[in-house]
Amino acid sequence: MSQVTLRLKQTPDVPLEAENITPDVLSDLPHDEIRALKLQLGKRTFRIDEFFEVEGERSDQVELHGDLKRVKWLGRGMTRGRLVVHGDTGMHLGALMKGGEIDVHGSAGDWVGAEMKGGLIHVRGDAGGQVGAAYRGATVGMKNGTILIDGCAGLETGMRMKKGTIVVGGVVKDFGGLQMKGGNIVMLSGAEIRTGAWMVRGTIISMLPLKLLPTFRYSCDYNPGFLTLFARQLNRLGVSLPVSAAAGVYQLFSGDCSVPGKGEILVWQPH
Amino acid sequence: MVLVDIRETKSVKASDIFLQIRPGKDFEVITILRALVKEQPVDESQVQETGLTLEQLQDFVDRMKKAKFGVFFFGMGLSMTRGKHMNSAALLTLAAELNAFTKFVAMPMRGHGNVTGADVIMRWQTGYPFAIQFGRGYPRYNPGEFSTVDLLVRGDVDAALILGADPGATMPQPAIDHLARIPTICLDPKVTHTSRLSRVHITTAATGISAPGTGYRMDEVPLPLRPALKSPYPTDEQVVRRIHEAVLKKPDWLQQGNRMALNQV
Amino acid sequence: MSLNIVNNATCTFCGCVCDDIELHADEERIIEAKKACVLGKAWFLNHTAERLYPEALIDGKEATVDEAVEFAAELLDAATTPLVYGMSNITCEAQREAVGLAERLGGVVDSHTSL
Amino acid sequence: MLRITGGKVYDPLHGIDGQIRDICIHDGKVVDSVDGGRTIDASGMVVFPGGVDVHTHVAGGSINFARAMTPEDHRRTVAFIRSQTTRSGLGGMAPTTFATGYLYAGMGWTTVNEAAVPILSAKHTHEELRDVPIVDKSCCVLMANNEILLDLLEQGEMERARHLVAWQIWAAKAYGVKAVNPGGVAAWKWGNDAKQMAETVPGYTSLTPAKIVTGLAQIIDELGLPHPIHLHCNNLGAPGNISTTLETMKSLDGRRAHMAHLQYHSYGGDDWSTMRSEAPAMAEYFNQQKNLTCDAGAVLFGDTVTITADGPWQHLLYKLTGRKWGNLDVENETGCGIVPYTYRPSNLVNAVQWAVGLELLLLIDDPWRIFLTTDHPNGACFWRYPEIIQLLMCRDFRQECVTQLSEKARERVHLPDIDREYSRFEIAIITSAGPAKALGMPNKGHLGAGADADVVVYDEDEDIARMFGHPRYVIKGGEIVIEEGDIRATPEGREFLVQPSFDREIEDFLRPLFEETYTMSFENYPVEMHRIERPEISECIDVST
Repeated sequence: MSQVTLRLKQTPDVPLEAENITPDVLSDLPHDEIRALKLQLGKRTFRIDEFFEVEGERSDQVELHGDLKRVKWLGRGMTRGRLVVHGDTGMHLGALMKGGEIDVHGSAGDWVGAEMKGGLIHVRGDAGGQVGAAYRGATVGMKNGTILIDGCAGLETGMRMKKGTIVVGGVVKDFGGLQMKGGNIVMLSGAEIRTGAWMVRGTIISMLPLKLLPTFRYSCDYNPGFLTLFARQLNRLGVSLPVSAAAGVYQLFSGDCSVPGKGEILVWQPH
Repeated sequence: MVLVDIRETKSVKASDIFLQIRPGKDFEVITILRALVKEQPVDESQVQETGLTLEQLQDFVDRMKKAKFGVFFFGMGLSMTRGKHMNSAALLTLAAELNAFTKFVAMPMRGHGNVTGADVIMRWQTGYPFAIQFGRGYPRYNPGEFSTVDLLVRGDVDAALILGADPGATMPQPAIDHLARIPTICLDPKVTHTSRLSRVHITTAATGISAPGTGYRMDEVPLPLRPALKSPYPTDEQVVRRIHEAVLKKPDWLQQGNRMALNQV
Repeated sequence: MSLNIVNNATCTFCGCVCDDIELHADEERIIEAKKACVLGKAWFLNHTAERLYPEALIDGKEATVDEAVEFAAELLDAATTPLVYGMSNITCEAQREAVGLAERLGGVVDSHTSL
Repeated sequence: MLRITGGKVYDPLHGIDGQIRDICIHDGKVVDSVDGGRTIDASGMVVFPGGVDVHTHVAGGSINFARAMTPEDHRRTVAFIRSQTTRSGLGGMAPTTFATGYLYAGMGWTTVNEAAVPILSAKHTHEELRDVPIVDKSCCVLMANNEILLDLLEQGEMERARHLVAWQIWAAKAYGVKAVNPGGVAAWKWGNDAKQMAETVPGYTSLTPAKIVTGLAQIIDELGLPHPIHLHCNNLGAPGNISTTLETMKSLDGRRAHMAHLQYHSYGGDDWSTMRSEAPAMAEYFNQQKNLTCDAGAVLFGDTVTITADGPWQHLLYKLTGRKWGNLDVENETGCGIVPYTYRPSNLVNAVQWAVGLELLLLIDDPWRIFLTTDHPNGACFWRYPEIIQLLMCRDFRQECVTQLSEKARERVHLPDIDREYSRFEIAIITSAGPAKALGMPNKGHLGAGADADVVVYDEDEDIARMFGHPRYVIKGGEIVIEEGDIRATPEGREFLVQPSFDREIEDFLRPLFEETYTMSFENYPVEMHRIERPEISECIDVST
């Protein structure tokens, strides 16, 4: 199957903004036009081929290689296709994304999947802050879609998210699920502090005990029915969530009472 | 007057009530207060970790609600400790919510002379208060991405002009290292840590002492400056204008047809 | 020698920006800052109108303001993402110039607020 | 030198209604004839005097606060990329200063009146106005909640109050006087409001909102300000507030006044669920009161940010919407509240507001006494004026829009029954000639010899909103500033001021009071002349006749 492959030739001195590197843009262009696409480096604009070796054309299967830590906005607003990155990426990976898939064999910067509306992002390393979050001043973060972070996630993960799922394999830093309005955040290795601060609705599921704010109340122990369904969905993504009542139980905390909100935090307690 | 701090300071004497909280518990305390204001339950066992009792906090809430006109003054102890902007946001929200019961406002205590003026001017010229990037020819804003410490620590800028500040004395070491690595230009009346690591240092007149102009008080009231001395050095205003004029003589990097607007939504 | 007295002077040391200071100054320094607080007094009395420093330094060597301005413009214009930072202790008039310069440079402008 | 030939000219002040005329310009002024210079062939085009906005909020602490509160809007809006001659900026709900000038000029408006300036931060407003390019500017100083003035009015010291008002106008370097929610903002500092015209303002023994209004109107007439009292009535936005508004108008007893954003003051009903349009009753009364002018304060559906010195109202709005809220208090003078807001056709209250603005424009029969505004940014952003022009000029389009409203909303309004369509001549009155006359600016709003050469040339277009939104040429002070959508020049605008006479001794009275109650030095209070960009001091007039 055809694909477009981009190899970073040199690491830029300052961040490179590459919102043109999306399956949507590349899938309709012949090789020459891909090479001529613009990149923004600080105040200057460059052609893609000044920074990347370009192979292939007209494909929504895109593969990137290299240390892309300083490359921002990869997969911005993409609606289809697949973007695979071998290396670390910079900020705003898959921000405003609507569909398709991003797979990063490496770590990503801040704002992964910020304000995304659909699609799947898988970061196999760590992610920076504001995963799936709302940009400053906006009232709603991610509206749908799925983000999987195998490693740790930074501050304000899922800030103001409304729908969709974020799964974090490593530890989540402060303010996970800040002002959350809906959707699910799964924390497989727990979190630091202030999880669920000011949450209005939505669900946070943690496999490890959490240090909660005093404005969360313990409600009950239970194994909610929807979790079985949710666990099955996650299973397809390679994430396993315990649901057997024989193995343990979820403690339900509700809050944040300071809002007052109707969010739920479920903490797994194995027997 | 109620004073909240992590240690007994000289201000304790001036206050009627002193609430000593544990370091790093600002956000927790304010969030509890928000719940109590709305008569929502809080987990008492966890309240203790803040260093205060539920009674103290409830009493504080009752007093705030009874006040005719309340003001929160807050400083860098709040905005620069763990939680940062969220600590400030928490206090602003609490102030807003208290207006359901009485009149309440919140005001940041600004540490530096005219930092308020910088906020105000950037807002009217660019729409944003700080952390603004012009790389695409129009203002973009994202604290964390375009804020100075983050930019310097990540090494995301390749020259710097420092005005009326001494980051060489106050910023984290990796940020200072980057300033020393790139060409830095410093305008300052004196020799500073920053001027020593700069490639160019231009001595300027001291603001309000030998340089005239305007300064904003932290409540956004502009005040005229009345210098008492005549400086042998030019003012910051003059030097910046001259640098600007010198830059204007160079070819413009922004070409017609070379414009890419990247609105984020 | 008669002192120059300035009434209703404004202190920009901290964010309170008191504007009722009475300054008494001779040709070179402020002798007295009435109504100023401890911090304000230190601020006013700590500056002089003497020429204590070279007007400009380039790479540690004395230079004229003209040379320094030219060189600064060159460095800033050559940069891809220059930073204009600080602006706390300068006048609004200088701040306006600085924002305009940052815009022309295509760089970043930021103040102490972001700390 | 410039000559605009062959265009259909609309110059209401001189009764020119679409006749072909040449407009000659020399030295920034309209003249009878010129020799040489550039000629613009405007055959088949339409020529208007530059637009005049009698009531807008474009500079100062409150709009600047709104800018900081809405970064999400800045990201989605028009970005002005800087060029060799223009600065960058952002449009949207609360445009930046440079963008404000470009957007106003870009649709042919060349004079704007910033309607709400507290003296304490007037320096800030003027500094911002300097950064609003191209357009000429003036501003109204806020007065009706100034505690020193209120004390004098309560004590009946009218003579001293007059000197104080004059002193304050000059201290603020203002052009007119704005009264907002008289007494109510002062009360809001203590969490109260002033809702009844005849009830004592909280904190006073006999002072009522009605006394504040009449006292100030009297003083302003005695001082002979070219623009009468600019009045934002009590009870803004509240159901049933028409009674307050009518009471206010009656209390003026024949004195001059400009009623700001009348739309927000013309509601019937007892609460939000029964709110209805009282535009016909308002128009009927207003039509008889030749002493009054007003502006529409029209609402358009969509996003905006609301800012007003009416603090109590803004707190109510914050509670209703649960959105962001900002509040500023300005010491003893006034205050301001800020709330982002979306007007929706499906919302009953919003639907009524939308209809009332248009109904007033259509039912008030004298276009010389009602002007096009949206109380920017409160009802809608100023750059949406062309949409309102279309609604006024085209009945069918209007009726089509009415169908968006719910059945229930349609029963509360009168718009479906109104057939009037504005002519271009009338549009030229409500956008230019009328507001210029109300502001008392004799060189604005017309194209006769001696007028400032602010001229707009439109391509004729069946799409009315497009025609008025995209002028072919905009000429400001004789200079072509916009040509086919491009900004050609960005001259600095002038600022209009008045300098009413006052007795210097008023300072002896004011100084001790000031030093007791204010937090700044008296000497640092007035705005210095050097802060004003190209000041132009207008003469006071005799209004006794």
